[in-house]
Amino acid sequence: ADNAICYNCPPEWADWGTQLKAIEADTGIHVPQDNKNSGQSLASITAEKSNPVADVVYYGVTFGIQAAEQGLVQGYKPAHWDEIPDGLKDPDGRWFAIHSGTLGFMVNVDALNGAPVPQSWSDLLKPEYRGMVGYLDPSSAFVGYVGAVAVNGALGGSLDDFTPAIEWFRKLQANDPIVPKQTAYARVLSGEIPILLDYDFNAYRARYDDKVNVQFVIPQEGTVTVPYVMSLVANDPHPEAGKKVLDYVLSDKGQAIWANAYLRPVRPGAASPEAQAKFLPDSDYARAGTVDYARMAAAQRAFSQRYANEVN
Amino acid sequence: MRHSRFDTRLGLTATLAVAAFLIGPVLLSVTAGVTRNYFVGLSSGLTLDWIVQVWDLYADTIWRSYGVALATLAITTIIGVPAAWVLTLFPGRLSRLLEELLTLPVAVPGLATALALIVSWGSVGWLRSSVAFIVIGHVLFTLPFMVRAVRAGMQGADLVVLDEAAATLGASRRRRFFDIIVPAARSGIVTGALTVVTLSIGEFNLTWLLHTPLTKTLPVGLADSYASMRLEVASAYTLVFLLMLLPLMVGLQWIAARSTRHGGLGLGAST
Amino acid sequence: MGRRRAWLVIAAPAVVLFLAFWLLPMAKLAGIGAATPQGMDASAYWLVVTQPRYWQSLINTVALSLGATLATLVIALPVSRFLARHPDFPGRRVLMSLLLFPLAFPGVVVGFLVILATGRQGVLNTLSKALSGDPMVLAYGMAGLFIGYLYFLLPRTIGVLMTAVEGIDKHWLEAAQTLGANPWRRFVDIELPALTGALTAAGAMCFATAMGAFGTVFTLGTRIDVLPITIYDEFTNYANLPVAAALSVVLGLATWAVLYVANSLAARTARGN
Amino acid sequence: MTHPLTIRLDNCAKTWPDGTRALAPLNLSIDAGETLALLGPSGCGKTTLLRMICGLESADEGGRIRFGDDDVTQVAPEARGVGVVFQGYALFPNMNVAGNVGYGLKIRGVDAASRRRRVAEMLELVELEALAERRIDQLSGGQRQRVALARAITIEPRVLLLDEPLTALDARLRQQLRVDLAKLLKTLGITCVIVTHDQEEAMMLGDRVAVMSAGRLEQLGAPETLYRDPASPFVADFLGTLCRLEGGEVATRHGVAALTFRPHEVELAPPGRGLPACVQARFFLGSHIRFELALADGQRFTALAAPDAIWQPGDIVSALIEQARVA
Amino acid sequence: MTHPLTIRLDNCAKTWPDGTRALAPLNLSIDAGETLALLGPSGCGKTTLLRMICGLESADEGGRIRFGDDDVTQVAPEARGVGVVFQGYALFPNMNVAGNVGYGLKIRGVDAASRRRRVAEMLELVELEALAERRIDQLSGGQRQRVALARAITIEPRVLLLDEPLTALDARLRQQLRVDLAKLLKTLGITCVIVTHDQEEAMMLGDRVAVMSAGRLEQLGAPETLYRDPASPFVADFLGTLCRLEGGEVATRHGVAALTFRPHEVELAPPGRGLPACVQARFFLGSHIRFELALADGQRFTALAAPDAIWQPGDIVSALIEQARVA
Ligand SMILES: Nc1ncnc2c1ncn2[C@@H]1O[C@H](COP(=O)(O)OP(=O)(O)OP(=O)(O)O)[C@@H](O)[C@H]1O
Ligand SMILES: Nc1ncnc2c1ncn2[C@@H]1O[C@H](COP(=O)(O)OP(=O)(O)OP(=O)(O)O)[C@@H](O)[C@H]1O
Ligand SMILES: [Mg+2]
Ligand SMILES: [Mg+2]
Repeated sequence: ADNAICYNCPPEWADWGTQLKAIEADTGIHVPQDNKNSGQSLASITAEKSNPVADVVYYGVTFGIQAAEQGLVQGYKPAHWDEIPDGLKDPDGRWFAIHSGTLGFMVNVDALNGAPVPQSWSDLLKPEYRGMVGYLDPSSAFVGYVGAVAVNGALGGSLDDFTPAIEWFRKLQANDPIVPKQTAYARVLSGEIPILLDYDFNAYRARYDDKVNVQFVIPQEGTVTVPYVMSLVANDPHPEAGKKVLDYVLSDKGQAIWANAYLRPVRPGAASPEAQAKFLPDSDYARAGTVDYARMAAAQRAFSQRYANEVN
Repeated sequence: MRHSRFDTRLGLTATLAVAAFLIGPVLLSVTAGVTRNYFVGLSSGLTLDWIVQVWDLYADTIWRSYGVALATLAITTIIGVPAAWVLTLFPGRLSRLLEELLTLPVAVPGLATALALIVSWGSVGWLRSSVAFIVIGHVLFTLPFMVRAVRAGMQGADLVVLDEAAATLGASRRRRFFDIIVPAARSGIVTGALTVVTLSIGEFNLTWLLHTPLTKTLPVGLADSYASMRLEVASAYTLVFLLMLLPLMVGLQWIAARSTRHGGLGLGAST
Repeated sequence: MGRRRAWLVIAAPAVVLFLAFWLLPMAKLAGIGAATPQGMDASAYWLVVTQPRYWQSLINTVALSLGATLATLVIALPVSRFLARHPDFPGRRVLMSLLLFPLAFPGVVVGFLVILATGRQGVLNTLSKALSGDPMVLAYGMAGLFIGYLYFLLPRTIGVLMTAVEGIDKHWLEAAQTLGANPWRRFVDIELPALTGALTAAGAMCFATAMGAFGTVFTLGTRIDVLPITIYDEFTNYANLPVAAALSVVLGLATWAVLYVANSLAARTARGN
Repeated sequence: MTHPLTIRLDNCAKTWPDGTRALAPLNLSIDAGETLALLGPSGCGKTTLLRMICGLESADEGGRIRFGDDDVTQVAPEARGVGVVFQGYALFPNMNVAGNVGYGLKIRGVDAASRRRRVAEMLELVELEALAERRIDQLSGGQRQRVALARAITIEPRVLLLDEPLTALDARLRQQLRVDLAKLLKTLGITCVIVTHDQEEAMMLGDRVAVMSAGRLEQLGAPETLYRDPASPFVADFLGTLCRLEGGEVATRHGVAALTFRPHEVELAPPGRGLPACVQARFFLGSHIRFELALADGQRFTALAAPDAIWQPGDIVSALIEQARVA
Repeated sequence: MTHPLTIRLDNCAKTWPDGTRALAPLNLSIDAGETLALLGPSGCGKTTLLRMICGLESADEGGRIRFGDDDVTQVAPEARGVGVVFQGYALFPNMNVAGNVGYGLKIRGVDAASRRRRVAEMLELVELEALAERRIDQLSGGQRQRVALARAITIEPRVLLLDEPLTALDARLRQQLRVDLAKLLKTLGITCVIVTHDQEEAMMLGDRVAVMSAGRLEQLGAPETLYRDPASPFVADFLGTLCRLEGGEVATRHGVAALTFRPHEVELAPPGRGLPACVQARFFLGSHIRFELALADGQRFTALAAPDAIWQPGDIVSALIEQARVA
């Protein structure tokens, strides 16, 4: 079979596992699973610029913007391009959103040892959650950065001023957080990480598909919703296969898989009512805002520096 | 000789404690790998489901690891045995330097070696995406172990004199190498081979940077599973890995028990 | 002698392999470390020694490695002495196999085992909660790292020290005994000096191994940055090749130098005093 | 030096944990001030016996070891006050010559100044004054041997034990040091047990020689007694080449069925009086000539003759066997 | 066996790469069929010389080695046709006895059947027929020595070289095998060089003995010549104990300033005729008694006497020195 290499398509994230199987079944293209995070994917295609390994890459929107700026990706407008709302795609097709999710707390209730389910960012700083909170490295993983942006906004900061987020992370350090390098979905399921800063879709999948007593919490102070995007890597080794993969993830079938995995597909009509029914009520989602992704991307580097210098 | 009782008690206690420290977690992992829900405990029942799941997800990494190990073994044997003989034959300064150099990829952290390989050979066409790239890394890392093991075998057998004896009997260099030197170093070669395969199957530090999604080896898969899989799946995968190591380690110890001489470098997986 | 020279040819493949795939790449890496990373204003080597983030990581690494090395030597010594001195101890073969089996575990596995033992669901935590009611999770902090390092250093050291203890001429100890020395004096006056070389060599090996350890830290995912993780982060997260290269070169040189010096020392003690 | 002590072993046996018996129950009494040489083939239990005396091995249940009037059976080696010279010398490589010699005094808490003085005395005794500061690996074999000896006697032991003190040396040096050692032991006047597997060494060094074989004491006595009046063929053969001839010619001439003799007890003469024999080989060895001879019936034997003996291979001679013993 | 060859070394020196000179330029000619024993202390260059003959070391520029009429200086060891018995025997551990003995024939492409026949012959010669299938590590030292010998001579070498063939064996076995080896070398009739550092061995095995010292040939000749007429004190002393007395008493009695003699050349008698001496020590050694004696002026010397000598330490005797040589 043909191969196409996708960076950052982990089977335990956003149900890429099902998606990859569907791609292979329907197009005959084998896409191996890959456990990088967004930052690592960007770094890899940067390092491999002269001799790329990957064909397509999946990452948080800000990384797509950076990749496009650095000329690491090429333009491609897949089928259903026009259905992607403006602002969620690069005009030249160098990146485009495929789905989005809302950041919150993914809580394994059974692993809390009787502690109440935390409801706010400030709850997480309480000693009763000592050693229980996990988050991915905000200077590398997109979900980590989104967490930082979310807590920052919720605590009164802005994209120009990350001080509230930095403060919050510093306080969190006193609570012995766990900082895995990669997607840690399964470790929440197994109770190893009782509370993880993660997206709603992962939490719902854990609760409804994997049948674990997991709750998703949208923190009281607010949070953000962010899109995930994909790009075709410049000078990639299997461009034809890569394009087919991109076409597929935006196809009806591809989008339906996301929808069934509790994501919000980028094509408006693709949502799955059955899945939607299992979401938290809209009143909770009202606390989730959006931000200017271009500015969010621009601010990322400075934040990473600050985080690395001041928190670590 | 009699030993002081304090010595013996301290030694026995320390030994048992260390053994428990080293083997306890392994037992935990084995248990977790066959427990239905480790969070609940053994009471949730035993199952092979996790191992089946590991097979579904990671069978390719297991085969690939065997392939890489065998290729590494072939190369290290073909270039390592002659090199060991030359080092044995010329016990001078230059040989010590050469051996010191060959050992550098072990002395220097694997990460550095991997980075160096990527920056200098990563842009060479097909190499970066092929398993060969990983094999190269593994050969660099395991070659010193092969050379040391074979050399230890050769020195034990007093091979230089045997070679001279064969020469006076009229044997050509080629004949001597295959008739005398290789057989006499046999136990060293077997030790080296088992060491190389063991190390290659477990190599992570280099492989983690050198692999691509299509060239994942078992430890890479392990790392993936540790990061993102259920504890039970990760444990089951670890269990599979331990089962692969077991015959190799048994073989190594069997040889070590039979021959009195060991190579200085010993075994030591990448950490 | 002259006739032996013809044998040299057969070592050529090993030499070529080493030159092409290690020495030249390393030289290139060292060169890249001299470059200026994007958005910075000095060569990576300079950054590495001036930026607290980097040298803090270096200090962490050295401190952790030193601590783990010393602890390993202290624990391994009685174990090695016991095993070497009791060749007829029932079950010795099995015990030895158990002690040496973990030699083959890569760092990632060690990290995972530490999580199983001292993580949130680890036995330690369960025990601690049962006994004192307080949870005890060591895996994700300095303690976890330390335990992991001990885990992979102990089997390496026990084997080496055992050989060294076996190599001590038991007649030295008996001679001291007939001269009136009690067990403690024999240990201090005769045994320790005889083991100095092996302890130095084993210590250096532990230190170098610990300095380069990556898989264990990687799996534990602790917040303590040790050099290999810093290198990895710089390379894979930030594509900061110059700094990654510079740190690699520094780490490589440091470990090699420690090994080299210690081995020379060990060789000297083996030869003479 | 302290007053010499007698040593008595009563019923001392040694069985290893694996069940092999290194020593059969053995009674042995060593006189005060005497040097006893333990002689026997490899593996016969000499070292084991010596180690039992110094306490490094315990005797089997029921064995008793007495030094003078003290029962030391249960006394640890560090308290027995024995000086031991080990086979490979077992010098401490981490100390220099003076350090080795003074170690026993250091253990006894002797202050540095007296220690230095005593070490100097000892080194003078073994003629090594100049080497006090040398490292052990800078010494020749003979020098090491003397350091080991000095180390053992510095502590004024009640008993001195030496395990093959000369075996590690090369042949010429060994011969020379034998004489020196014999002299030194006489000077010290200490009770002494010396292990060797070389019969000349045993006869030269021992006031009495104990011949051992397979864990048993074969014979104990003065060298001349053992040589001239061996209690068994084993002892006879072990103390020197023993030739044996039997049958026709021997019976006719000597009126016995068989006789045994030593090569130097044969006198060669022109054919006539003795047993007629044919010279097979002649080896000039300096102080004597060794002849290999054969009787008419093919029996072979050896004779030593003075270096001026003229017989050549092929000559027919007659062998006169003096002091012939009936086998 | 092939016709024996002469060996000639002309101007052969050996300097190691590190600059040490193992051999000074040396000329040596070994007769066809003769056994030459190389004798000398450790490190004097014996092995180096032997290795030069078999081609394992090359001589310094200008040296020439001839086998009969062939100049073999540039010939590789595998083509020189020499049989070598190495010091530790260097038997191939991966082959059994027959495999070792037949290896040279296998190399020469001899077919299996003839090989088997020839190996059997050789093993018969060294009396090891029964052990053909044994593994090397199942052989005793003496058996190994004979396998090594058989392996070396199976290829019908033009020259046989032996490097300390008996040193690895224990004393009693060594003495016994000496005689066997001497006999075998005589049987083979091959040109042979044998290295040893034991003077008795050299005298027993060598038709001629070459005494070496510090890389130089000290003297070359038949054993009796060397013993009786040594060219230098070194040779004299190396072949056996040499005593030396000088000054007053000696000058008066013998009319010379100094004299040298060997211990067996002294005859002891009741005081009267010879040099008056006092017995210091008496060692009974079986075939003789060794006396340590001192002159009135303190000079010491050694005498060997028959085992019935009656003198005891403290006795005054007179020493008659036969065949005394002026030093
Ligand atoms: N620790 C031990 N365990 C079992 N058997 C032993 C032990 N030490 C010695 N032996 C055996 O005991 C017997 C006597 O040994 P010992 O060392 O006393 O002999 P030896 O007469 O000193 O020989 P050598 O001349 O070779 O030194 C030998 O058969 C030896 O193999
Ligand atoms: N490869 C070498 N390089 C340098 N020096 C050497 C080498 N081989 C031997 N020598 C030196 O050459 C000298 C002669 O050595 P050789 O082995 O010929 O002595 P030998 O007479 O055989 O002594 P032994 O009786 O100890 O075997 C010695 O001083 C030795 O140290
Ligand atoms: Mg002994
Ligand atoms: Mg030699």
